[in-house]
This record gives sequence, structure tokens and C-alpha cells, in this order.
Amino acid sequence: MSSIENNVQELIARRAASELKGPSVVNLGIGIPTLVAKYVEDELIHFHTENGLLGVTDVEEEDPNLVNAGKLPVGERVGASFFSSAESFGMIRGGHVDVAILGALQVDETGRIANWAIPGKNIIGVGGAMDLLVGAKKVIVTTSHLTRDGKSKLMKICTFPLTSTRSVDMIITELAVFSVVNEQLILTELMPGATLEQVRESTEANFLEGGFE
Amino acid sequence: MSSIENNVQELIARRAASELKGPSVVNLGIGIPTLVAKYVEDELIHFHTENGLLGVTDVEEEDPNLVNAGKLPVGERVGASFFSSAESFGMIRGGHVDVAILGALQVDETGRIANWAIPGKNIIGVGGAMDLLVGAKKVIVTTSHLTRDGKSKLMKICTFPLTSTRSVDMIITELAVFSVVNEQLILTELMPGATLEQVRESTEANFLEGGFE
Amino acid sequence: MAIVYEKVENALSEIKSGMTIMVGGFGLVGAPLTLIEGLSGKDVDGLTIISNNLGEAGEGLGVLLRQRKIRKAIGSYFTSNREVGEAFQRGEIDLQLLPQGTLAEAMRAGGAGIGGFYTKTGVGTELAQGKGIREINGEPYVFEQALKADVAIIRAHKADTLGNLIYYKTARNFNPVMATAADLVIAEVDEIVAAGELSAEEVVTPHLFVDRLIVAKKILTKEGVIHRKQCTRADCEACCQ
Amino acid sequence: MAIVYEKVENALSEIKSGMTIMVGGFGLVGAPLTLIEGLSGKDVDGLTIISNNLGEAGEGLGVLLRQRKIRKAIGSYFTSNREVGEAFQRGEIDLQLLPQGTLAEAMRAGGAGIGGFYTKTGVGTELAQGKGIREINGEPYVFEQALKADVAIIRAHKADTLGNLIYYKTARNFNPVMATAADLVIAEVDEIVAAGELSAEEVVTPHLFVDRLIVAKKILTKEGVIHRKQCTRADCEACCQ
Repeated sequence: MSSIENNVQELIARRAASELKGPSVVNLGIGIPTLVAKYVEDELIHFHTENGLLGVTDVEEEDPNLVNAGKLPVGERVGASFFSSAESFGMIRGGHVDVAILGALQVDETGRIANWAIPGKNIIGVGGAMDLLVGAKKVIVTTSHLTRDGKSKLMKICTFPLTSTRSVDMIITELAVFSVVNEQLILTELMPGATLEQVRESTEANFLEGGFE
Repeated sequence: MSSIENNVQELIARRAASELKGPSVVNLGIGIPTLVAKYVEDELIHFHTENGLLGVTDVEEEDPNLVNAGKLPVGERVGASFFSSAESFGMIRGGHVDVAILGALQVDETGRIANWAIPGKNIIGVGGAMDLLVGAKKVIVTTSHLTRDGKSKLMKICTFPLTSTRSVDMIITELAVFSVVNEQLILTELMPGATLEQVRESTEANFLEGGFE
Repeated sequence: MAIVYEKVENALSEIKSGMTIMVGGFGLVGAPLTLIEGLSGKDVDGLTIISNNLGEAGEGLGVLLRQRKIRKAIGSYFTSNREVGEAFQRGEIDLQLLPQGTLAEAMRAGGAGIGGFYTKTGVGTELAQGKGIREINGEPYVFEQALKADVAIIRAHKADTLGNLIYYKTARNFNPVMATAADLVIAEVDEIVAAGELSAEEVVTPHLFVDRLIVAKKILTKEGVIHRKQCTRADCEACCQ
Repeated sequence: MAIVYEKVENALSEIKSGMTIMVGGFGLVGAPLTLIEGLSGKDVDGLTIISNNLGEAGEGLGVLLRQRKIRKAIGSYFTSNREVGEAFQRGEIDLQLLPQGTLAEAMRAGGAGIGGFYTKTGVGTELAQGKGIREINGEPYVFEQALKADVAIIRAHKADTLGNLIYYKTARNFNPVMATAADLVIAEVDEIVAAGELSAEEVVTPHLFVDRLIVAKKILTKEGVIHRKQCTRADCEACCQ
């Protein structure tokens, strides 16, 4: 990964972190979402990982049997608990996780996302994405604004299969922050260095422009 | 309870105990079934109680928070485990309990039982009886042969509401032991002191007479 | 994450008339007796109670029954309190009877985001009437809908300050599953310990399920239900010398 | 109740071609690596494997894939082994993809005598196609059928001699639920202790679910998968001096 990509990811992750307020339980997806944890200081924010741990923290001593959903080594904080996958997804579907931060391949203009399959490629993995989308009280998407070949990821209609019919609550890219209200994207914030022009040019989806300034 | 009734119950319980072979997991209902445990010596027989304990044993020191399904104080044997009601009934419905020994108000001639409700009285309790009947691999019914007013409990058709459409596997009374095969009662054994005449007179249900002698 | 309350009435502050409340326990064993007592002192009625039993005559939830605070009860074995049948007969209370395993499973489903499920239990009996049957792999199953509640009041053994819970012997029963199935979960415990004192492997109810904690003041003993002695500073000092 | 086996091939003696086998683990974490290796040495094929993943390329269940022993796999994330997609492309394997929570819940249902259930997960997506939708309280849910298996091979941390199991950190994952959902359950553990050494409150899988035990010989370490050193009497004596 280039250092520019790297910086973009850290920028997005830091912005997502500032959305979190304790007390809350937060599940972080693979990729940019995983980076969010290091920008969170509030001890009332507890990280949940769907492979069976509430109380994820930085790895101290690597243990091959203590990993997150991306199979990366993690640590357990004081007051953590372990449970089975069935119990873990019971927490997710049952509405006991306050916030899920997820990556996306595409977002449509009603705020629905596609993040698990690409047509023409074998559809062989879905993981916990669909469960998190229906179950988390609030869903924040973190993603680069454009694909590698410069196309907008915020599209009128997703061309990849949807992960859920539920619209997410917020989208954070390196250019902008959108809220989703009544299935409509609202631009609420420009990211550092980004201009409104740039967001308009880079976004295929229709969106309202909130009174941000 | 009169000492005659008492003796009858103990006689039935002792006969039921002799049906158990380890290794197996056995759930005992309220009433006569509870008496079965004291006639079991085999340490490979583990008693399960649906309120959340595998490894029920005699009470040593009474603990108000350690009880069986009849809310009587019990003990926990070495290697016991506690679990929630949801997990406990998962074990029962899921076919993980080998034998259930239950009481009955009535048994019909296909081996189905009624043991939870009496018409004309308020129907306000069922407990775990229906779950045990559908879930246990083998069901043994222990009951007095006659009601208090001398009517046969083994009837052509139950007049009380059925507990399940599943036929039990064996019926043990103070007069006889019946197996149920293909929804037909088969008399396989006379209890000590009982005669074939007595069983015929005391049984309304049709039954086959096995080659017991 | 849980907040520790000193006063029962404050822990119960959100409970309003007409609410649906899950109450842990198998009879009095594992029932949140302090919270039930608190509820009996509260001016609410028209409650729907989801609990295996309604206590015993004049004990546990039996007190709320006598107070006519309960409009409807969903459970499996009301027989343990003869006054339930009498109240039902007088038309003072609605009862919904479920097989005990179905009751437990329906709450587990409610807590786990499952809308309903198919069980073999009850097929062909009066308790399955009107519920809908589906054949799965050639066998009939009855549809049962998930149960949820506004509030759950439960009994655990120890909590840590975050709200992680462990239970004690057969006082566990319906408590862990109720902890998952209500919007507000209030747990009454014997002892609150520091976070980290419960092993991460032995926690039965992770803290994300638990909102409020109180220390039990009314407890079940061999001699029946008693009020736990309230320690004063003088007691403590006497004890420590 | 469990029987302790010394030899992996004896523990696996009941496994036949065409069987459905649940295999614990989230990738290699919590996978029963010794039992999987034993299976790779067995002359069986046409297996249906229910597992979150099919290991990694040439590791864990990835070995059985290369051996063409697997006819069908039911799981949630086969992406972790690129050879799965290739085998699928070549028509060598059938895949059934489920959301991870649905996979776990379907096994829990199978183990708990539930025929099927309704979940919100997947509604309106490709993975719900043909499954049937039901409205419950005004919300759409998709029907999912329970999963069961002939055999489950799982990984736990400690067993007692009766077969009670506890797990280790995130190596728990699918193992406890698979322990409930198969006719024959074989568990591989780090250590077997005397009955009574595990507290009755901390047992995660009660012994009634477990049929066979072996001590793990192949384990996951920071340096990858290794064979555990087999202690000889000489080792022990050297160690104890």
C-alpha cells in the first residue's frame, strides 16, 4: 500500500473515531474500520469482535488464539468476556451492539451498501457483514471516495449485490462526511483539504448539501 | 400419604431404576420418578434436571439455591455442570437426554399420555412435560395403575388433554410393566404379587400379552 | 455497561404502568426478590409479567398478584401459586401458558434477533392450537413467536463494576436469557466486584446486556426469605477488630 | 459422557464417505488440527463439511480440499482459502454460503431441537433467494433451516474425564455450538483433567454433548502450526529433576 493510501485510511479512521461516544459497544469491520480503535481514548467504549470477544484492545503479547474478525492478533482489556459465535451473533442481531463501522465497495444514493460480492467473481464469502448491517443500532461506513480506477464509490445504484436493504447512518470518506436521513445522502462536512467542487465531481450519487460551511 | 401408597410408589420406582443402564443421561419428573434416583448405583448414570443441572445427586447440605424441577433440595456430584433454562431445554428437545421418567394422569392404548391438565379445572401449568416427551430418546412412565376412585389409568382413549402425540416406550405400575411397540401396549411383566387376572380387570386399554411368564 | 444503584426505587425508576416485564427465577429460586419488593411499593398496574411462575401465594410475584398490578402473565407453571388460578377464575388476570422449553427459547429468540422458530414441543396438543404447523424434513413443527420485554429484572450471584454477571447453581435458570431480551435490564446481585475479578472465560452474561445493578437486600435462605442485615459502619468496625 | 482415545485414527473410526461433518474453528484459530490431519489420512471422500471456512491454502481443511475429499461445503467465508474458489470454478465442489450469524444460529437450532427459524439477516439479498419470507410484527424475516451433522470434530482447551469442556479465548468460536449439533462429537483438547477439576459453573459444554476425546498433537502457535513434542518418560524425568 502506498503511503498516500495509508494516510487517507488513517484520516478516515480518525474521523470515524471522533463519532464514538461512551458508554457504547462498537464492532469494527476489516480494513479501515480496524484502524479506528487506535484513535479512541474513551474507556467507556468497548470493542466487540464477532468471533467471540467483548473488550478488544491493543495486542500486548501476541497469542495465536486471541484474534479479531480479521484474524489479526489483539489483546483483551480488563473486564473482557469470551463467548461462542452463536452468542456473539445473538448480540449483533439482537440489537446489543451500538455501532458497527464497516467498509464498502459501493454505496447507493439511499445509503445502502454493497460490500461482500463482485459479479463475475466467485461469490464465496460473506462473513458477518449482513448480520452487522441488520443488527447494529448505528452503522458508519468508512471507505475511500473513489475506486482505484477513479470511479465514484457513491453511486446512484449499486451494481454489486447489496449487503442489506437497510441504509447506513453515516458515510466517511477522505473527502467528505455524509449523513443518511430518510434514505437520502446529506453532505454534512468536508474533510480537511477537500472542496465542495471536488466532492460534487467525485460523487455519482445525488446528495443534499447540509448547512455545514 | 398412607404407607401403602408409599410402598406402591417405592415398588414402582425401584422397578424403573432397574431399566436404567449407564452411560446415560436421565431426567426424572416430579412424584414417583424423583424416587427412582435412590435405587440407582451405577455412577455412569447422570441425572439431569431441567432447571439447569447435569449431575443431580442426594442432598448433603441443604442449599436453597440448589434444587430440582420439583423445587426440592438436591446435591451436585463431582463433574456436574450448571446452565440456563434455554440451554437445558436445548438439551432436552435436541435429543441429548437418553431417558425421561415421567408420571401420568392417563395413558391411552397407543401409549400416549395425559399428565398436565384436567378438564374443568383451570389449565395453568405445563412445565417441562411436553418438551421431555418430544425430546427424550426413551420415555418411561411410572404411575399407579388405578385412580384414587379405582378407575383404570390405562384407558382406551385419554379424556384429559394429551401431553404429546408421541407414544411413550414403557409403562410401569404396581401391577405390571408394559412395553409400547408400534403404538400398541404389550404386557411384558407382572409386578411382584400381581396376577394376570388382576391386570386384565384393572386395565381398560387393550393390550397384547407378551410371552413373559 | 451497568450503573450501580444504591436505592431500589431509583433502579426501578423507568417502570411504568402497562409495561411488559420479564422476571427471573424458578419459583423463588433465582428470583430478584429485592426488585420484586421494590416493584410492589411502586404505583404501577396493568403489567404483563413474563416469568416461569408467579411466585408462591403471597411470596415473590405472588405479592404483585394480590396487589392486582398484573394484567397478564406469560409463563409455564402457574400451578405453584394457587391464587393465580383463583384470580384467573375471577377474570382478574389473563394467562398465556407455554411449555417451559418454549418459554425459554422464545426469550432467547427475542434477545438474539430471531423473530420466531419452529419447535416439535406441543405439536398436536391444546397449547399448539392456532399457532401454525410446518413440516421440516417430514416432521411437524409448531411456530412460536419470539418474546421481548420493556424491562427485565433478574438475579445473579456476582457482578463486576462493568456489569458482567455470573450466577449461582440452579439460581441461574431463566436469568441469563432474560438479560438478553429486554430494553432495560436490572440485575440484583449478592456482590459487586472490581472489573477484572471475574475471569473473561467464566462470565455468563457479558456487560453489554446489563444496564443497572443493585445489591440484594432480600434473599432466599433455608429458613425462607429474609432481609439481609444492613451493615453499618459500627458493624464493620466491630467486625474488623 | 466421553471416552478418551489415544490414537486419532481410532477416534475417527466412525467417519465414512458421504458423511456430513462439522469442523470447528475460525480459520485455523480453534480448528481441531490433529483430527483434521487424521481425517486427511483416512480413505474417505464425498464429505459435506460445515465450517466457517475451509482453512487456508494447504492448511487445516485446505488439505482435505486438495485431496478432493470434500464434495460440498457449507460456511460463511471461503475467501480465506483462494483454492476454494478455484475448485468451485472447476466444478469440483458445491458451496452453500450463509451469513456467519445464520450459520452459527442454524447449528444452534439443530442442536436444540429447533427445526428452523426466522432471521432479519439477509432479507432482500441474494442469499435469501428462494428461502421464504414471513412478516413478524410488521417486519420481514427470512426462514432458515436448522443444520445437523453426522459427526462434529471440535477443539477445546480442557476436558475433564467425563467430557465436560472449557475453551480458550477466541478459539471458542463455533466449537460449543457444533458440540450440540452432531450425532457423534469428537473433541481435541490441550489437557484432560480429573472430573471435579473444572468448576460446575464454568463448564461451557456439559459432558452429555461429548462422545470422544483426544489430546491435541498438532497445535497453532505464533510460529504457525507445529507438532507438539511428544513427551517420553525420559523427558519427564529430565524435566522433574
